[in-house]
Amino acid sequence: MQLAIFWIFSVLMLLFAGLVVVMRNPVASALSLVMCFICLAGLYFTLDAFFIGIIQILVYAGAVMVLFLFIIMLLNLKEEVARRLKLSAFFGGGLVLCGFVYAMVKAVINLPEVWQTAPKLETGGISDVARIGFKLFETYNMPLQIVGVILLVATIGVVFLSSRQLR
Amino acid sequence: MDIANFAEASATLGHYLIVSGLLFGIGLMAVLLRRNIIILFMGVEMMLNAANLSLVAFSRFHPVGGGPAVDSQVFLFFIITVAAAEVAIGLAIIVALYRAKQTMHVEDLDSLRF
Amino acid sequence: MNPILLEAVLVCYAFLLLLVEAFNSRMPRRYFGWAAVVGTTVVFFMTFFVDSSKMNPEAGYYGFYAADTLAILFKRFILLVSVCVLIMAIEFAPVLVRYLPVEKPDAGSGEMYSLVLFACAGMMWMASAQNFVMIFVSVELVTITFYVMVAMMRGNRASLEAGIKFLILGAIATSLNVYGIAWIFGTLGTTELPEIGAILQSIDSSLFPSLLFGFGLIFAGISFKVAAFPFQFWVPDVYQGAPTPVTAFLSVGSKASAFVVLMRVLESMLSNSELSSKILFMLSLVAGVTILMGNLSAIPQTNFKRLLAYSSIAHAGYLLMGAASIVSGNSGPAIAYYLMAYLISNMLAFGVLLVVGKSTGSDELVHFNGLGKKSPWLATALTLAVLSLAGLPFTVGFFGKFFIFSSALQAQQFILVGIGILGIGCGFYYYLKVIRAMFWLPASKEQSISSPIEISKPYAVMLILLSISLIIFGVYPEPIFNLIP
Amino acid sequence: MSPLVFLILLLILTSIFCYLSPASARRTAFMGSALQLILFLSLLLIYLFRVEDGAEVFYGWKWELLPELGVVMGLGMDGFSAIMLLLATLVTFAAVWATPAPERSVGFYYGNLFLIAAGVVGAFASTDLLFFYLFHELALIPTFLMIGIWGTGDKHRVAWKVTIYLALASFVLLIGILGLYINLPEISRTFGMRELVDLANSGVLQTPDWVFVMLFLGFGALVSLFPFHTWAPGAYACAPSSVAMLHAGVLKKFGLYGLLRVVLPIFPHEMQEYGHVLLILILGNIFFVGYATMAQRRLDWMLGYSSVMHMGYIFLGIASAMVPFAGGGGSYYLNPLSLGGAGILMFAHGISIAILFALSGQLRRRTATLEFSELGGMGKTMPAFGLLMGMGTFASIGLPGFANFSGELLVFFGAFGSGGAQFLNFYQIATAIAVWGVVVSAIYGLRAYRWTCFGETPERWVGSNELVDLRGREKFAIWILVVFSLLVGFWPQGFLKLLIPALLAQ
Repeated sequence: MQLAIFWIFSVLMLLFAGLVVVMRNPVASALSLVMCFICLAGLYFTLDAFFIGIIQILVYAGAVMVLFLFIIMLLNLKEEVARRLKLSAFFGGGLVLCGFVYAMVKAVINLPEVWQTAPKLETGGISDVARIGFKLFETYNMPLQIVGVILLVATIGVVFLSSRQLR
Repeated sequence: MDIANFAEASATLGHYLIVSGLLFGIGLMAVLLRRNIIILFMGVEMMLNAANLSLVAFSRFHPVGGGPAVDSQVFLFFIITVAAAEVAIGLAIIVALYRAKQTMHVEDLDSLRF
Repeated sequence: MNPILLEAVLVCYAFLLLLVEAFNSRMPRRYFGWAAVVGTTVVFFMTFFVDSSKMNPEAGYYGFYAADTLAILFKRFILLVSVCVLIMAIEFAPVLVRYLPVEKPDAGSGEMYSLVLFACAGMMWMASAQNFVMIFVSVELVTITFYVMVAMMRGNRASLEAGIKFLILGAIATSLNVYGIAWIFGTLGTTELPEIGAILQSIDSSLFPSLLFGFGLIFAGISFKVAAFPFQFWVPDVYQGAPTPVTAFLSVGSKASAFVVLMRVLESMLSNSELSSKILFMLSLVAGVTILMGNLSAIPQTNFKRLLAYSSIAHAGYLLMGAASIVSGNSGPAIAYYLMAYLISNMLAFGVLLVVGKSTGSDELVHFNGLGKKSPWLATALTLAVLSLAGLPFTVGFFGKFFIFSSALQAQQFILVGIGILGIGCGFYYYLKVIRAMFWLPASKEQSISSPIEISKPYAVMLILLSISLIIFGVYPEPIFNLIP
Repeated sequence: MSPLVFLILLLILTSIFCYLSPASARRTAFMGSALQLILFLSLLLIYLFRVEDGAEVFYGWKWELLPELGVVMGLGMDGFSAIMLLLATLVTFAAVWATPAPERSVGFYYGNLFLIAAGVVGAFASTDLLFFYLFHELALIPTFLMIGIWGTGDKHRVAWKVTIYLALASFVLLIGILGLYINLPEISRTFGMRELVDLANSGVLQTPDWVFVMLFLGFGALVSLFPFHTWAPGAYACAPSSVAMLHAGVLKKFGLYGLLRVVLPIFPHEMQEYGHVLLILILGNIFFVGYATMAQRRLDWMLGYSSVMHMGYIFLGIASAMVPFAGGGGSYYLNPLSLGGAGILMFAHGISIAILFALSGQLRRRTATLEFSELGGMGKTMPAFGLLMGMGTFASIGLPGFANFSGELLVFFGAFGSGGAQFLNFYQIATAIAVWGVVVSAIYGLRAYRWTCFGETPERWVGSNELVDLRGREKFAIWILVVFSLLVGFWPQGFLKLLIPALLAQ
């Protein structure tokens, strides 16, 4: 059953990911990406990472992609004029991709116990929100502070770059 | 294949890793082939999410103390946050560029040539 | 004093500046620049009083933060770079403001100073990062700050385009880095570098493909930061388009902190000789290609900023050559020394470039024609800078090359040394082009009319200090060398 | 502190003063060059009175820059370096006193000139291989600037070529030096020349072949050994005469000095092994370049080529300095005749080429051309010029009485006896061929002298007042050079007493 769900979600996810690349209209691409991320959240659920899955839907599919759509609408981007695909880019890209997939598959099949199903979890009733929260605010306190600074810098940057008139 | 077996069957680590690798590859293709800056961004987002999928899969298949390895899930939080910040900055620059130049195409970025 | 306070003080100070700047729109923005200089200098002196035994492992460090001598050395280094960059930014502010939609003549330059401070804090965290998570977040802090700073002149197309290019390639590098970290974590179950080193000592060789995959991706991400071969192509465009102080910061500070990360990652890998020999082979390949690429493409350049960009790629190649000879045992100090030399000479070069560019409105090499006549002091400073970059004796750059090449020879990297010699030959060609422009060629018509270049006093003091230290450490390298662990 | 430090500092300070105050630069340069010559001559006298023979290192001084790495700035003077320093200070003096000052940027001109001089003096005063190298490099950029700004003819291309060539060659050399350094065990790392030789003799320093190749290629290219000589003639022809004097006269001896001081004693086997190759290259230097010299139709180019050609004789002395013992067994001894000859010839060639370049510079200023076809009869209009030109030419082609003669003679004797007991061995054949080079140089030297100083004065200058004779101070400076050449020519044993012990002491 889990395998079936895995297949459904992953095939859908890859399909929508492919559509992002193929679609000419940016709005269609963005909507495909939303679907792709929702399927990805489904994959997280099959991995028992429910909190992460919810966050994925909220932050990515909800916030980030809305930002994308918002910008696309704001700039009133039309369907892309079909530009001639550079053959060199195509083959170069294909070569890079093949190399990457080869290295990745080689790395995967050499991992030990890679084709075994997941072990049973015994969480003892602690929800993963609690576990992640404790980890985040205790052990990972320092990176968390730095991430706070990152958000601050990003805010300054966005305000600076897009405010109409600087004071 | 009988029903009981089907109900029992579940995906392995290898399945997840290959799927995440393919997602990464599709993202890479988007970056390499498309010329629209916004689509390039979407490709990068796919690549980051592929990394996230690998992280979650690893955390589930190498449990620590009975539960999934939470370290990687915490790391995933950082990645999502950073990605969001990057998107915000990126879209701000794109809007500024669009105001200045009315283009969304990498090929039109040509003022820097020697 | 607890070393963790350094970054905390810096970030809080930057935040304070930002607040005052936001709520006090009457104060001239220049003052914030000087305030930032003072703050950075204070933190620089604070580094001499840190005591790493004061660190409390429970209070949120957990193996994220190292305050060893290497980290402290690089923190000082980065602070010095930031001071120079801030002074340059103050000088550059009028040019920056020209490209901004502003209400008042100097509005909008204030954010620059606090962003420099944030980037500086990020680099200092990078120098201390001991865990892949920490590396990731600190690198991202620096990168995201740079996205903003590169695109800062938002009325200038070149700057925006540079921002876009930097952003997209940087995002790709980030995702490669993250994917690599995910694989290392999945294979070894930890992200702490010392622990990884311990695990690698006794590891089964069947794990090598996945480890190599992971490390390869991580190195690809780092090579973006140091401007090395597979990810070097953003460098010329971004350097040319970005505001000059940001370019200087990018070429020195960002590169230096990325090299600390590289050294730490390499160090943790060295414990497994088989794995490290594979990675070092990869690294020497990258180093060789980077040296050739940087030097050969610098030859036809006519824009001085672009030339410096390619030369910075070339220098990344020499530094990687040092990293690839890490088995010789003394390449760590060699890299550190080289970076110091690079700091002094590159800052001097960008410093002169900034004022010449400001007064002529262009960074083209043609505008340096006749500088030797027009302002001999600036010409002398720039001559010293490019000679030091070329590695001529009695400048600090010579000892940098000296240490790097001797460690490479000791590690038996003969092919790499041969490529290095070739690169240095090319280097002489394009660095001499600058000297030729200043002293041989007469100034063009429009040039000779314009008045001599004016620079503010503090800026001149900075240039003089840099020039003097360039010569003094070129003759007497011991003071710098003693700082290096 | 050693007085040699003051000598170098004097030159550097003069240079800085010239840069800073262009108005009085000319006066500063005259004073500085005279002072450094006087200072060095007195140092030399003290040295002669105080030491037994040339082997002793006097005025030794060390500044430990990076003691744990063995990077030390060592200065000192033994017999060999004393002679090279004498050459350097003499030529520096003449380069300032006997050449015309430029019309514009006088301060910059003299500043650069003294920087070159400081590099030259510093190099020969170093007892330490690294600083020997570093001081030599000091001259690189001033040369580039001076040829490019004040040169003549195709100056930009030439300046470009010579600088890239020399920079690359010196970097190859640096790799060779580093090769010596890193092959030492960590505790005894040093760059001291004598220490390196001692360590090599005691077997501590084991070097692979590439170190020898790098050092040899580096030094060889800097001295313009045959296939790597193409940078030299043009550089000397196009450079302002003062730079040509310093560069051809003194700076080029840097490579020979290094070969004699370091390469020869550390790599006796390799020198012997590659000796045959070297001999062929030397014959290329003497004949190939010799014929090219004969084909020149301009005085400056002819002088440039001749200076490359004369390097062949000095190289012959170096190549034949290692003699295998008659009993065999792979051991060698140093041939004092060849060594002494090479040393004397280095001095002699430096003096004679400096005289000729000084005179050609003076001539160029008066006539604005150095084409032989447009010259002639200068000896009649400018008698002092003619006399000195004759002296220089005779010295250069090795007439008896001048230093070059004694040097060449010693080199030929030494080389002839170097091949061992076998009759008509390779060395003897090579020497027999090389002797004919003297004829070649006599042909072009005397021909050039005739074309310049004798015959009809071309119509343009008949009755013109441009051809004024040399001024007093110019004559004085050149005569000093001539006197020293004659001194060595008539009394070589005095110099050999300094030279040979210093070279054998290693």
